[in-house]
Amino acid sequence: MKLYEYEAKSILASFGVPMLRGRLAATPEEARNAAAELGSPVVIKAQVTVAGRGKAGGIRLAATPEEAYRVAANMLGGEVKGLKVAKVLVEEAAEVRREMYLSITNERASKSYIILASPIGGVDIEEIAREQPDKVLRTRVDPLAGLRDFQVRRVVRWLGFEGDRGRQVEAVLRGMYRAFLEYDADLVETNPLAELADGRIVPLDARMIIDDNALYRHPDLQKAYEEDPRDVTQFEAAAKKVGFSYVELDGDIGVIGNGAGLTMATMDLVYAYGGRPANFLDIGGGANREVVYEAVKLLLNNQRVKAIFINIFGGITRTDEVARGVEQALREVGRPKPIVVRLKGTNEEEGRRILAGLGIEMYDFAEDAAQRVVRLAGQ
Amino acid sequence: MKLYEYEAKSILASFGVPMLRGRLAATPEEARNAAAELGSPVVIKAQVTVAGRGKAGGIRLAATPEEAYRVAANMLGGEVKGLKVAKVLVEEAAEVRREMYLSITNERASKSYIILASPIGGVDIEEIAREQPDKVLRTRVDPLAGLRDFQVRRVVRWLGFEGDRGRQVEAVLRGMYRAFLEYDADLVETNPLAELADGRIVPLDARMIIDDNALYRHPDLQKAYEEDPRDVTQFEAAAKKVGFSYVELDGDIGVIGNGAGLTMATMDLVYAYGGRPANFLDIGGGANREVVYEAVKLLLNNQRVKAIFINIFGGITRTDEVARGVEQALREVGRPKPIVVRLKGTNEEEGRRILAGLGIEMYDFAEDAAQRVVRLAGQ
Amino acid sequence: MTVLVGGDTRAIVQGITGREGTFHTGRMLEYGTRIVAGVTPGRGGAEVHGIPVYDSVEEALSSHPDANASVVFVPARFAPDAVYEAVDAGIRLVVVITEHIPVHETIRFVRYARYRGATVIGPNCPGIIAPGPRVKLGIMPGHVYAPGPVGVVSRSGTLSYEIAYHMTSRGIGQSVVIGIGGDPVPGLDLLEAVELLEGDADTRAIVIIGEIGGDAEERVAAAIAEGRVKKPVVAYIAGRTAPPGKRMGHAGAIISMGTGDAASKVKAFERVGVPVASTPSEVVKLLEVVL
Amino acid sequence: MTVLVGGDTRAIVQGITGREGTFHTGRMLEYGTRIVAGVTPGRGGAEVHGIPVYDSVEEALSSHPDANASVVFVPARFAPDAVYEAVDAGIRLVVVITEHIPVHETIRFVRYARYRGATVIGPNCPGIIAPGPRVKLGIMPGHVYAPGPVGVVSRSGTLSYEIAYHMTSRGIGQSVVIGIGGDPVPGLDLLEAVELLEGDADTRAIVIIGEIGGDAEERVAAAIAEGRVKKPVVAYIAGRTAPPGKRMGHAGAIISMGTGDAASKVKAFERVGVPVASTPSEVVKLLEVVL
Repeated sequence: MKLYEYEAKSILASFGVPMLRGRLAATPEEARNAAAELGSPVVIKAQVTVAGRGKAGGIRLAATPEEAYRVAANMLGGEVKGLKVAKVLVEEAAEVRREMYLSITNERASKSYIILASPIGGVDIEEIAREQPDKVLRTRVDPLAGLRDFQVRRVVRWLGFEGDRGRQVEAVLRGMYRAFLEYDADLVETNPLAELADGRIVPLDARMIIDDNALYRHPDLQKAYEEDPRDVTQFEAAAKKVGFSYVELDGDIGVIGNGAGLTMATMDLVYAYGGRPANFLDIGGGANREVVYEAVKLLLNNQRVKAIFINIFGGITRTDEVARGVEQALREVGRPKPIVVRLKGTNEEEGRRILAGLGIEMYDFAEDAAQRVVRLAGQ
Repeated sequence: MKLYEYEAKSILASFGVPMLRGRLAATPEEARNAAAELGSPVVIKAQVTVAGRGKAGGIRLAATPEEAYRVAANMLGGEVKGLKVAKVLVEEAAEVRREMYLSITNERASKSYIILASPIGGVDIEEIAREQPDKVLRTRVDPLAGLRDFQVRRVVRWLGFEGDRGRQVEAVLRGMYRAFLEYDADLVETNPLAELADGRIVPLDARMIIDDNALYRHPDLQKAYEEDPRDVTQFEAAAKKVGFSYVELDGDIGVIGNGAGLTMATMDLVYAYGGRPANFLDIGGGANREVVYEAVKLLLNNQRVKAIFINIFGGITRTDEVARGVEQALREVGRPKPIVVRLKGTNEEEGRRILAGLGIEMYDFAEDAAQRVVRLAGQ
Repeated sequence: MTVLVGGDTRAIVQGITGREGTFHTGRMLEYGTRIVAGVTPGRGGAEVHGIPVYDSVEEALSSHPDANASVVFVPARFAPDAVYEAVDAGIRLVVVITEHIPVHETIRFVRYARYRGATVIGPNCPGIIAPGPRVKLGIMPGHVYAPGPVGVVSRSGTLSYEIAYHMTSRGIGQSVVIGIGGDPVPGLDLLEAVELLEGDADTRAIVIIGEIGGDAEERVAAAIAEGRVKKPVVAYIAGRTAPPGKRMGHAGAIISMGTGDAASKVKAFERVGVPVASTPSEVVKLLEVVL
Repeated sequence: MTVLVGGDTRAIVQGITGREGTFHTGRMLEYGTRIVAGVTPGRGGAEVHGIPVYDSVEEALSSHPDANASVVFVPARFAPDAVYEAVDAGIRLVVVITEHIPVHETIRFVRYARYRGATVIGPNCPGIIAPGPRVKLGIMPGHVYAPGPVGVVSRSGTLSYEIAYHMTSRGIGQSVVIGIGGDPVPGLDLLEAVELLEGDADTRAIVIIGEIGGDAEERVAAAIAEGRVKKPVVAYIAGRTAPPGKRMGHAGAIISMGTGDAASKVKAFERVGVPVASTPSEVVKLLEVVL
């Protein structure tokens, strides 16, 4: 789950990270009042969970409360990089002396937490890492020992601070680390982290991504996510509720597989034979007929999908359950478009028997099935 | 630092351990009011940091508020096992179905935390361990992994609970563990931990010992300790402030050493030659003349001490500093009793020169010095 | 012992009384796996497929001191605790089938296991199977495997079944197949698994089934470049058509922060001379060349 | 390498710019110890006795990659962090002189060090000295030691100086003397130290200097009974006249909960045939018998 800037900043502030003064506004009036309260000029920032807002017009300066009203009126209800803007963050405009980068994330290779720090900020860390790799400090935190003082000192020194400002950077890092742990974050990032002309150290922007598997431990966030799934489409959110993984793509061949790798391989096969997948739909391990039924129904009802390719290799998944789910969906929706199935694995004979009874085309090899579905979709 | 029962219970309660209702009372009137408020009968418990209060008359039942007044009046200002009673804890009298034992402490051998649990309680754990060793469960907690659910389940099962009462025991254990960690405890013990007739699981008694080296992290406790050093004598508390370890014994030969082992060995030597040490006084590693001066002065002024044996082997400690401290004390107090010195190690020549100047008896071997001081004390 | 498992493997099943635990215990036993005990707190004294169930791993081990591996089917909220319990009791190989465990939990219990000298496979994985000694610790369909000289390591479950099926159909058996799981941080990672196969006398060639997300494949390629892997390797990478920024089913299958796309992995392998199949079945053809 | 230290020992000193750190760095250098760097955060660039000072262990090691040991003089509140820093940087032997570290902190960093393959001596200890190669990592007075065949392990600092002094005076030198420290939970404990000496080719006999508190001596006696220690052992136990319930200077020197009195330790040793000296100087007489 990606958090909005204002959510991330509110969490970080609760862990002692100093912040610019700011107010959330959902209407132009609120934005004007916020600007008046904070004292102009202010910065108006569209709350969307996508990087690169600035270049896309999602961050604007407003010199007066009236200008804040106009800027907010312009942003609210509009889109930034394809995402609706429902709220803006109105913040005091600060004079920035220097921009830095600081983040904490999970590192796959070391199987630990890692702090990335750079005295260069305001651009993507990938860009910094690519162009000035020697400016990026990587500090691994042992997950059992936790963040230690010597590591904090190392980061503070790397960013070029000591004394009072060093202590401010320390507060930022410790607050970020606590938020990272207590919110089960995949990422906590302040970019840029700014040294202001008045000596304050504050994040100008903040991002947090929460581990979806840990959302149950954070009921407030879970609720916020259910009310507003952010950059996830309605279709994707609905699929998640039913219990399968679904990602929309821009082609016309519906793809259903069991297991992420097999489903991706199925997409890749469709593409290799000249077709364009309309989606990624993984019914997951051990799916029952209900999930399959919902999955097939989703694609049957999707107008953009011209043909469906179901590719199942049963391990946990019992292929007879899959066949029964297909049967149920077809009974309910009818068969508005061709379906091609390839079924292998647990209870294969029974599964094939059921599908044969429905008159569905079946193949032994995924390649043959893929070729066939591409041909069917092209007709 | 040993906590009083009421302090330990207050800390445990703050971590969610269920408790009997109780009130602290410093006067008989307060005890009467507490009994009236709690509803009679009540139990009146002398607050002293020593085990075995019950047998020594420190725990009494009172059937009415008036009886509570009389019992408290009797206890308050009196002594239990040699310790003054300044406060009593007035608690609801509960009907106990079963008494158990539960504690968390640091285990030297495994270098980890250890939970001791026994379905038998109300007597010393040493006694249980000696007489029914198969009734004592020892569960080691990895200090980096922390207390895990499976360990909690193991303890709950061992004590013979499941269901609702199991969850109560779980709350007790988790609260004790959190208190153990957050208060840097050497020991957190509930003994007996009782199952009441009404189904509640509550500690009847609770003990906590806080690591003296961690007291600085608990300013409230540090303050309470400074105001009331509990079972430490005034002499011992004064010595600690100056910076040396001091323990009163019942003999008449004052012993000063540097390093705990050497000081104990010095006591043992005195004893081996027929003398009786009056104290253990370790000036510690790297002691300066000021500390030595205070130490020598303490023994010079102690009427019970008939002769003093100073045994120094210098590592961190510089023997010339020791000699100067002795010199300063003698200059100030005079020499009301004989002093025998054995000096070895860092800056030995200078130290010996100073002491020789004072006319102090010096020996090369501790054995000789010990024999001599025993003889001097006997004269 | 081939790699991690062998004829002396004696397994316990944690969460044996749950639906998946019971079902797959049956399949593992059918395959030939020596399962000596099951564990479900509160269900001690029961039996599942004739296997005795205990309340704790400690009790299971006191009755079955030869147990040296565990398969975990415990639900996500309780699975981390099950791993600590197994490691604490001295189990040296813990296979975690459970999906949806928070990554922070995994990072911690994987570290703890490593510090205690135990290996975790998974979470969110199909497990490990050795067709020679007929040991299956996991949920893969046993009938698609056959004994042979090829070690397989896979980030994807079903895709590994698929490829093993193709191999077996063409007469190429497997020394061991390890499904390391689809989470971002697997206990045993791709490189560690490949290194085990490199050191295994029964393995002549290695199949790596990768997918988008992270840089595990690139790290294997780097190890090959350094000469740390000398056996022939064939690879397949799923997700060539996956868009960036989207989790493709597996928590770990996401192209993010500029890393993890399939093209980079294919290129990394090809650069060190590892042929990369463009379809699952092509893996077999490439294998026939190197064997 | 005798035990833990030897000719290839290259040490750093953490907290080198403090009073004790500076003083003892001088004494260690005089003795012959190869100290390659010092560390004090914020004092990087300074020099102490000609030794360069760095802001962090990491920086010290990047300039002195041969450093393999550390001596910690950092004040108690910061000493645990210094240990994590040393271990994290790859130092394999950390000698913690610092006193008054909370036991919980020690338990954690000692466990961390063990999991990372490092050994901690201390805290609250005099350190380790090997008179043969002239390596001293600690605060003991170097002039009382001489090379020889006897390994000494002590819970007490000054008492070990005293006994080494008696030994040297009578011509009995030491292979290595390890002061494990007076805290309740020492990094390297009495038994572990004895086992190291048992395995050391340069050590012919072992002196154990124990004291009241805990059951470390009893555990050594048990190991002797099991035949795990075969070399001749001579012991001394301080605190025969100590009362129960009182901490005798050392945090670990307390008879509590019915364990830790001197009589029990003396009895445990005598039961397994280890002679126990009744005075420090008698240790030498007993040694002369067994050597």
